[in-house]
Amino acid sequence: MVKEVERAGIPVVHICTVTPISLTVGANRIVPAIAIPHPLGNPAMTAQEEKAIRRQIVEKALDALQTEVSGQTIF
Amino acid sequence: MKGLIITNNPIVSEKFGNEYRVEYVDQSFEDLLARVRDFVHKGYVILTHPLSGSIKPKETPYKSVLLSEVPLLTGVEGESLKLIENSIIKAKAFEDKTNNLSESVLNDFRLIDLSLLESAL
Amino acid sequence: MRLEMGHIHIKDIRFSEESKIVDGVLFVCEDEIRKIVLEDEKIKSVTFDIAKPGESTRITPVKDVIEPRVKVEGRGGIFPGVIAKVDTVGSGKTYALKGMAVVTAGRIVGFQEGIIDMSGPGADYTPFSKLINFVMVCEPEEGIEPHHYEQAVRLAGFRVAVRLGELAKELTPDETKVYETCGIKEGIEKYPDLPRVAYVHMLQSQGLLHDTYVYGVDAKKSLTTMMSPTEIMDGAIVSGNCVSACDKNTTYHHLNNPVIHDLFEEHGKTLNFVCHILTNENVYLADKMRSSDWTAKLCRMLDLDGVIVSQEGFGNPDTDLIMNCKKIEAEGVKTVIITDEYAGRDGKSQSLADADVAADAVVTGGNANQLIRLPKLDKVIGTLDYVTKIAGSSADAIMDDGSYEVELQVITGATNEMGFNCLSAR
Amino acid sequence: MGKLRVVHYINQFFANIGGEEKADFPAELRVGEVVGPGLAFKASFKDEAEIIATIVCGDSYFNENLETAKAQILEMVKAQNPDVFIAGPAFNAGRYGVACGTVADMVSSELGIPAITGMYEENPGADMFKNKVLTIATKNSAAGMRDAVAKMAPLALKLAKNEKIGASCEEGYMPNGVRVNFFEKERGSKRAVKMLLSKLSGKPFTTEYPMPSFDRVDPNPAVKDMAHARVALVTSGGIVPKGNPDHIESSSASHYGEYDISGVFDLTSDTYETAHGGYDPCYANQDADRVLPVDVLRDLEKEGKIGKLHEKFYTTTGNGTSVASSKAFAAEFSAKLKADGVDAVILTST
Repeated sequence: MVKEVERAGIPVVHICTVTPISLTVGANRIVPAIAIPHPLGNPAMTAQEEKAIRRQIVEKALDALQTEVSGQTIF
Repeated sequence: MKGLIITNNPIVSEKFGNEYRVEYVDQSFEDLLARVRDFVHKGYVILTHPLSGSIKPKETPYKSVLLSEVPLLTGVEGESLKLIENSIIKAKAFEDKTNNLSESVLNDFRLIDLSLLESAL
Repeated sequence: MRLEMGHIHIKDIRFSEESKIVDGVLFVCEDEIRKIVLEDEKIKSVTFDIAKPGESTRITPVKDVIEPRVKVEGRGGIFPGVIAKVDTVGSGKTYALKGMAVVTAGRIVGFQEGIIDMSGPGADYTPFSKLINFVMVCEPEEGIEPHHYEQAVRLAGFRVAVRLGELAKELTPDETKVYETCGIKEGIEKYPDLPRVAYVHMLQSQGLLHDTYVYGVDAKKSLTTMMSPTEIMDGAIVSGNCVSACDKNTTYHHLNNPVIHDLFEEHGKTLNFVCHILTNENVYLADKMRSSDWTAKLCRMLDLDGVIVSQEGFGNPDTDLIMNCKKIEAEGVKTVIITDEYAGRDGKSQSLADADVAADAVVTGGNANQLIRLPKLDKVIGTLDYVTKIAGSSADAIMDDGSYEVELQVITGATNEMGFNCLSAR
Repeated sequence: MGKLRVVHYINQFFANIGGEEKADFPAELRVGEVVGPGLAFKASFKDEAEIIATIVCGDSYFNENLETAKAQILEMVKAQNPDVFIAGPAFNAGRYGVACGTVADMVSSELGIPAITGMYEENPGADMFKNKVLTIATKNSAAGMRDAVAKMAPLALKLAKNEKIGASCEEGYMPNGVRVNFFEKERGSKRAVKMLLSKLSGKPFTTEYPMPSFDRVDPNPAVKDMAHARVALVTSGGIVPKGNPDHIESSSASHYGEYDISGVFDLTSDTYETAHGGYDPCYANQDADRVLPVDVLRDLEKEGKIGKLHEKFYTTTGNGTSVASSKAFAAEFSAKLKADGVDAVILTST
């Protein structure tokens, strides 16, 4: 899916757990997520800690969108 | 414990119940693979091929898979996830032929599934 | 190693009081052969029958297909370590009874594998419809455990094939072909500018009903090894695999391995056929890593330029096949892999359970899920009550006119993964 | 029965009306006329089939008035009710190829009339339509007309007579992902030896099963001014409003969801859930922000770190959904995002 968004001319960052899967799927900007059932959260943490982690990941994703890349890059 | 066995084969859980940690699920072939995937999502590594044996998925209802004893601390292991996802896709391509199998046929399928797992233990 | 292979063409098979071969006709004494089979008390009874190409006859369930051969000169005997004693075979002179086969049939395990139709649409999809088949249908003794009974039928088949082969010991072959390979150094000196090529032969090795034996040794217990390409012609490899009829290698396939034959055709002309590498397809993933690492290491140590890799079976071996291909190519050795496909009845599913960009040269034996309608035939050798249970057929497979709509995977040898047939797919 | 009835679609160039300067020629139905390449088809059909009408349409007219042109052509074909519809061959003409693929796909999917086309494999229309419409591989220029018609005509007749279609290399159409069995002249091992010898000597060879290739797409330039950028959320994690109103399937999804989150600042367990069948759903059902980070993006929006969180998000279940359909979903909603002026997308997947 990520390739079609890129093909439409919109910069896209792929937040996913297993980078090899997204590498084969062809994403250019990749931000590793925490775990498959909860990519941007960790139920073992308190709500505040969890939101802080989520913010970190989203901010890294926004950084990735603002970084020039020439090919598949993991941030 | 030397590893985690996920199986829907009663004679596997009987035989290895104490030697290995056995997660017995009374579910179909495909649901069993989904269960294995849940464990892979928790970081467990797959040790035996989920499509072991040339008897086709859903021709035999039984499947046993050996996983690592403990999950990786670093999260999901890429190869295991690729392996289980591909196995699930492959299993989907087959018709379910496990209804109205006689007890003797089911017994033979249980035996073969046990032997396939044993060849790895 | 140098092996002279004599072909004796069998035109007909008939029952008679005395087993002998006269002018290409094989006469078989049923009682003598029955004694050989029943040497093993695990087999309660055996019936014999003969099926000829074009007859309205169906053989099912088929366990193995074996070509009778006999060692006339040179070390060892046919099926070393299984029937004959252990010795290095593959040299001297051997005769083979061509145009016929011994077929073992009968219930081994609850479901059953394999159909050979001697006529009709099903005949086009199995090489064995072109042979005169001497069929032995066995029945197990009560309470025999499948492991032991499978072995009993397997060995009985080999004993019969060896006995029939011996009948040709004094004959002169209709045709002779010589196969010769040389040592590594000698080969380099003799063919300095020919590409060095080997055959990587993956053997099914996953457990009960899924095993292959090399000189009697269960392949799953061995690391990758190699042998001279002529050894297999004397039965160094036998099949204990009777699952997934379409892509299992019967003993007949091993004896007449097509990759070895076609590489020999080019040996000394366009390539230097260096050796026959054997590797397995175990269930345990660490074994897969070890075996594929070892295979790639061997290819590098032998300074090969290219290999042909063939697999056997479904799903699990796809992982080994891709591992072997990837690692051999990474050693700078070019590969061509042979496989079949399970692309679903509509041909739209993912054909293999694994993939890699390194596998850019693939030969395919066809889609085993393709549906085919097998008409009702007059005669059945074996038993029919399992046919709807055979892999690939569903309960509604029996049509009102008695014909079956089944997948190709129920036909013995239909999508062979050594490239034995012409069936393919695109 | 009488001759098989064929309708043929060509552009302004092949109808000898003109080149690019005449590309705005509107769709026109010429009943009973055989035009341009139609003559070659007629010769090949002899008395088995006849072209009962030719539809001529300029490439610009078609592409710039897509919906109206498609509707007009659909009506024309419907009225003629042919046994088979032939579009092209388009060779290497990009817009003509896309037009041929579009009309052929439309005719077969909406009217159930078998349709084929033909073009050069590098024509942009090929990749778009070869998996939907039988597309004969032609040479890259009209010089290949004879060869193209020689392959298209027999295949068209087979389709019209509902005969079994052979494998791609037998019938000459581009591999379309559907594996079809057939018998080669040589056995597999012989073919393998020949293939190895070609590969070793660097000669070209054709693999019999191309590995599913992972085509690459070049990255877009970075976002310059995030503080004023419109950022949209997309997920294959299957997050949907509570109750899964559009019934997105837990696996092998047949469609995607588009949902409005204007005014939504946090996804809670009683407003959002996951439809995804490929992972343990309890965590996402407890707090869907764990898959679709709406709460954090609203904060960032308030703090002016991003310009705007786009009010619509797109979702499907990535579990088992075939590559082709997820590609189609994404192509569709990406066009919508582009039209809505979205500057960047965050795509989360499980």
